[in-house]
Amino acid sequence: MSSQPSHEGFPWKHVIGFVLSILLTVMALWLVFSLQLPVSTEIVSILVLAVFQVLIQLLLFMHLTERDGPAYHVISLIFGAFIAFTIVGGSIWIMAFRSMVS
Amino acid sequence: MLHSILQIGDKYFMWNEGPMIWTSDALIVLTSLGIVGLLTYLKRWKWLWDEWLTTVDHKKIGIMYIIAAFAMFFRGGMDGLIIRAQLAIPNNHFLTAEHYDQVFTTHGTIMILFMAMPFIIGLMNIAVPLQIGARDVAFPYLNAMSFWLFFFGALLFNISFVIGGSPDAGWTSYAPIAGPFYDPGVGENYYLISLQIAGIGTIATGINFLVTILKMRAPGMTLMRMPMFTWSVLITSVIIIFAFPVLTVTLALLMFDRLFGAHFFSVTHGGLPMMWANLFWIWGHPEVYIVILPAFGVFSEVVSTFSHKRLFGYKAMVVSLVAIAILSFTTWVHHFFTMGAGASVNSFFSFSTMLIAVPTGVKIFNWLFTMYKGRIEFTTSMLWALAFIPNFLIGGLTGVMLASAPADYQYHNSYFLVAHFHYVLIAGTVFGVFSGLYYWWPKMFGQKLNERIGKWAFWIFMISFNMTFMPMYFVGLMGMTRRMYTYPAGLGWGPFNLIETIGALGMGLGFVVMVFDIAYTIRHPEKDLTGDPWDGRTLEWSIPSPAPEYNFAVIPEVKGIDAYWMMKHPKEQEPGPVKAVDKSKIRPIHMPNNSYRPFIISVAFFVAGFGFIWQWYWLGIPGLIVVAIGLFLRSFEYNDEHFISTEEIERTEIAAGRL
Amino acid sequence: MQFLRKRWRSVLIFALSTLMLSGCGKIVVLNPQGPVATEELHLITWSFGLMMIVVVAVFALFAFMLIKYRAKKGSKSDYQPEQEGNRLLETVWTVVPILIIIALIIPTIKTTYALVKPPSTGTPVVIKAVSANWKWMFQYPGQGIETVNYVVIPANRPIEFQLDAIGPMNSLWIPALGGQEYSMPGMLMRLWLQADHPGTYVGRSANFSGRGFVHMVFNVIAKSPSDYAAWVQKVKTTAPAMTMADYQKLTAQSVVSTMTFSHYIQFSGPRNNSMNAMYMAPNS
Amino acid sequence: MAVNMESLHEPISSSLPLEYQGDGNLKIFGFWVFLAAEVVLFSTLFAVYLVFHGNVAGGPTSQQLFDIRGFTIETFLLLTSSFTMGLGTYEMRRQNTKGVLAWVLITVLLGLGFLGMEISEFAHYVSIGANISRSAFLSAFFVLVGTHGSHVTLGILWILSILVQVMRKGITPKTARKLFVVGLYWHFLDVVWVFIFTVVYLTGKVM
Repeated sequence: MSSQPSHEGFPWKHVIGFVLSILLTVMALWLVFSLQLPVSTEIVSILVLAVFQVLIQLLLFMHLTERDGPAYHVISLIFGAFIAFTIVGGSIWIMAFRSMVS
Repeated sequence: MLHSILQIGDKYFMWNEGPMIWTSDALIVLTSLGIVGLLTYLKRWKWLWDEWLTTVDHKKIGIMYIIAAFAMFFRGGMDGLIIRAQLAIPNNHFLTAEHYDQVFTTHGTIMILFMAMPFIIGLMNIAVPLQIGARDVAFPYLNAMSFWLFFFGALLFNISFVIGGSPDAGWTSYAPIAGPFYDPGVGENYYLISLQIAGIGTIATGINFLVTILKMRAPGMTLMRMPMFTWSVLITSVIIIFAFPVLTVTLALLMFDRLFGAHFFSVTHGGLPMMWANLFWIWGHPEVYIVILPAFGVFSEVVSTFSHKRLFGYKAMVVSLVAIAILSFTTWVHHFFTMGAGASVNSFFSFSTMLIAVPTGVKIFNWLFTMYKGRIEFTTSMLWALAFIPNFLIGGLTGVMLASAPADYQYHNSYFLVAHFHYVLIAGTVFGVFSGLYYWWPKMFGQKLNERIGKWAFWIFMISFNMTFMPMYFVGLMGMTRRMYTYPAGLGWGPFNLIETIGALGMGLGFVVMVFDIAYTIRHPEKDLTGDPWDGRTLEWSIPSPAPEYNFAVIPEVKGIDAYWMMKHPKEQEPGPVKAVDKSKIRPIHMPNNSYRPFIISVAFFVAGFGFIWQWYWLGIPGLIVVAIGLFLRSFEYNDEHFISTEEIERTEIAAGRL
Repeated sequence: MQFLRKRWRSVLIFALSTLMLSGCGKIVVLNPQGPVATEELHLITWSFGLMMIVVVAVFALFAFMLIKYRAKKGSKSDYQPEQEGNRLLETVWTVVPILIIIALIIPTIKTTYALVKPPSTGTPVVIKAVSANWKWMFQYPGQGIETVNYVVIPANRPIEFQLDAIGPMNSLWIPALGGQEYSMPGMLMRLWLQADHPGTYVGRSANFSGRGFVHMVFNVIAKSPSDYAAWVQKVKTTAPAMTMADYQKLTAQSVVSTMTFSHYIQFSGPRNNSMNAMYMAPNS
Repeated sequence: MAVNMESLHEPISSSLPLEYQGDGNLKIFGFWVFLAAEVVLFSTLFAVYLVFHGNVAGGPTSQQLFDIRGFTIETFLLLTSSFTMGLGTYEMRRQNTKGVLAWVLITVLLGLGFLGMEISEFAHYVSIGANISRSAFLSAFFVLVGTHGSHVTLGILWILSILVQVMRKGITPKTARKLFVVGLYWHFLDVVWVFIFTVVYLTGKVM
């Protein structure tokens, strides 16, 4: 039901999370500034890295898996992400045109 | 001296605008003096403060929401009548364009945000904790905050009428007409900031009810055993939580344009006015479902109760609620099909809009079949629910017609559209809250509203409603657009508009009769001693009317859908005395303390908002600092609960005849 | 019973008034004068017909339930308080609406795509329609002329309205010829319309744009090709050219009557929020 | 929380840490929901930024404006502060008040460092004329990044007020819950920053 964190010892979870988050950031910087990739590839790959960053924060730092009863908070985050995607994607799609007459 | 007073009067109180303002000023002063005088005369100040202004009890907060909603219904209704008076005949110049623009703006804003929303939230407050067998909402203190933020937001919006001038860019407040260049006065600031304050309260309400419903149900009440009103509130809360932040941002962006020179919606420096429409409707469309879904919930309860039968197709009802909630976030472009976002965009959003008709249709048929093989009792509450079905159907189906983008090119912004959304919002939301009011009134006050007067109010209102809005469909197809302050003769619009105005007067009369019903009931109460005047099905009817502070002396055990109906009609054992409370199970109860702070913090918000509206930062910033201090003090508060002793519970329950 | 009688009566009134009123021809949307409005009307009547299926079904069921199952004293028959639902029925009223929607969305999408193209094969006339603070200006780039608060078009030829705005948004709506499109500052929009025969039709702004919004009404005068050519020639030779004073009058917030110019001053550059910038940016 | 009392709330699984006891469970869940609402709030700001990104109106573009060194340091400061906040929660669960104080104070300092850098970045932009009124792009930039910055400011004040409470009361179910919640808030701000880093700064540099 819940992932009971260890009350003793070394905070491995946090250290691993921190190292990973630094690594992911460095990777993103490297991807953008050292690799000569097409812009769209760059953007897609740094977005993927950002999603991993989020997962690290949620799982290793924010104790997302702890809960009492059903994981309603996870459902609400997922729904939030869906709405976020709709708003960002929808707005870009709708506002993409600047003029109907070229 | 006199001259400078008059100058100030002209600048801030618009005394130069004539008798309408003077009358309003006089009425406001007299009413305020009257209230203050009455409270002093009756020595009710302490009572008001202790019992109401500082309360955190969801039932009292609900009642205050409904009182405020009634007041706003009156204000918005007056606006509506003024609009109709102006349009009664062609070439009428009873109002100037400036005044007409203000009146339709406040009419729309007040009706949606300060009437429909609080009425709905009021019913939520009254019924939901009782329906799920809880002692209060999850965060009672936050609940009081929500109410007072709404209240002072509404107050702020309303004072614009006499201090500085009302907003006049329509309730949709499209840029650039609402931007700093075309609308430089304070009116639009009132709109932005009062909605912002009320909106914060609404988000808090959404979170509060989501947590309440998901986490505080009585044992045994699984999600699929919840009453349908509770389900609708759960889904509504979800929509609030995910739609209102968009409004928060949208209002803030226009505020940045107006107060700090940003360029989001201006035409220069790369701003895009259309972006306002886009953002506004990302919130605005779900908002429609926020005010309609709880009404659907009320109808489900009322139709089932007065057909004395289970709700037909419970699961389908739940699934369609969820479907409507998700779809409501994917249809917003149908409000601006005519802004040329392209054939692919319009086609997609036509389709997603039409899809909403499917779950809504499922609900309509399920309500109809709830009556099938039932025993329909025509109470006032039921009449409102029944009238909803055909009237809302007309609104809903014209909605499907509007969803077809190319057809919408001919309907858009015409009176056809005006007719459509009034059919949806009045036949849906207003009929719904009236139905809920008659239904839950006994639970709120321990007495039934007078049925005979109530039925008169219903028939007058319902028939007048059709008289007002049915002709609008035709006049729209004749080319009349919304927000015209006057129109020429010879286009054939005149007779229709006259009928509409007469209908509007009838709706006003219906409202007056309903208020009379309430006054009559207070004078000649018909006490409900059973706590269950309608042979109800859900848990709120299992406790005394009005409900005691702690709601349930002993938290009930739920065994299925319609928990109280099952207790009254047990399958196996012989019927026991269901109303009695098991004395051995009574324990002391933890309840939250009253607090003056939500009221004070909201007053500070009001002051801060007023400061920002006038760009008086010397007032606005200290106001916000007081808000912050209030929040920090709250954080340092540790003893905010008290006990109700077993003896006191027993005394209360004995008085209610439960022990 | 009283309730029921009221419902039937309102249905009857609805039907009668529809017939009566469409007869007298004032319902302009239902009397299209061009191919675009006709196409839109087809969609409107088709959707109305589909919706009437639902209206009839629901009203009939509604009446049936109210008559049959109202509570009567003493009668206990036919009462099933524990009935939960019926899978077959529920499937029916899920599937039928889906079918109705499919029947509506297909022509909707077809028309949506059709309306972004010229309504006929004739040579299009380009007219730039600019809304500017409570007036409509119609510029004919091909002819170099401009009219204010009225527009003359040749019948039977597709008209390409290019919609532009100075100041607030408006919406160009000529219901007899077809649906509307917004005119928005900084976004050039396009609306195809066409008139079937010579005649005069009313157009107006459908989107609120401030105090003078109600005055944004104009006549659309459709002429036969020869009359149209003669009119253009007449404007070119007899109408005055636009002066800087006219230009400033037109861009300021004002309500004006109809005007005609044989030559116009083009608005250009990023359309400014500031009036001053607007006055100063002509590029003729 | 006294046993045997009928409280407003259901008792919860005892396997959960201290901060979930009493009504902590409700409040923590409520806060998650609030964060979900914040996701929508920020996504709206991101949508606005992305739509306006190219609308520079002749003013500076993102490519000209952004300074790689600056935003990289800001990112590392905030990532580290999220880590130290996590350690604060970790120590809290070990009932180590001193450890909590130490790590959370470091978090506050890192947060202040981040804030200082952001303010100087903004001040620099304004000093070269790239202010909120310059273009729709800059309006969107300042409001998006500024909203995050004001959240950070609020977060710092909030953390400090809870630190005072922990010092006064020790680690009780209530203070533990408050610390845990403010921790969630802080980590969430890091999440938002990751997207600002990616979508605003990195993308702004290549597009």
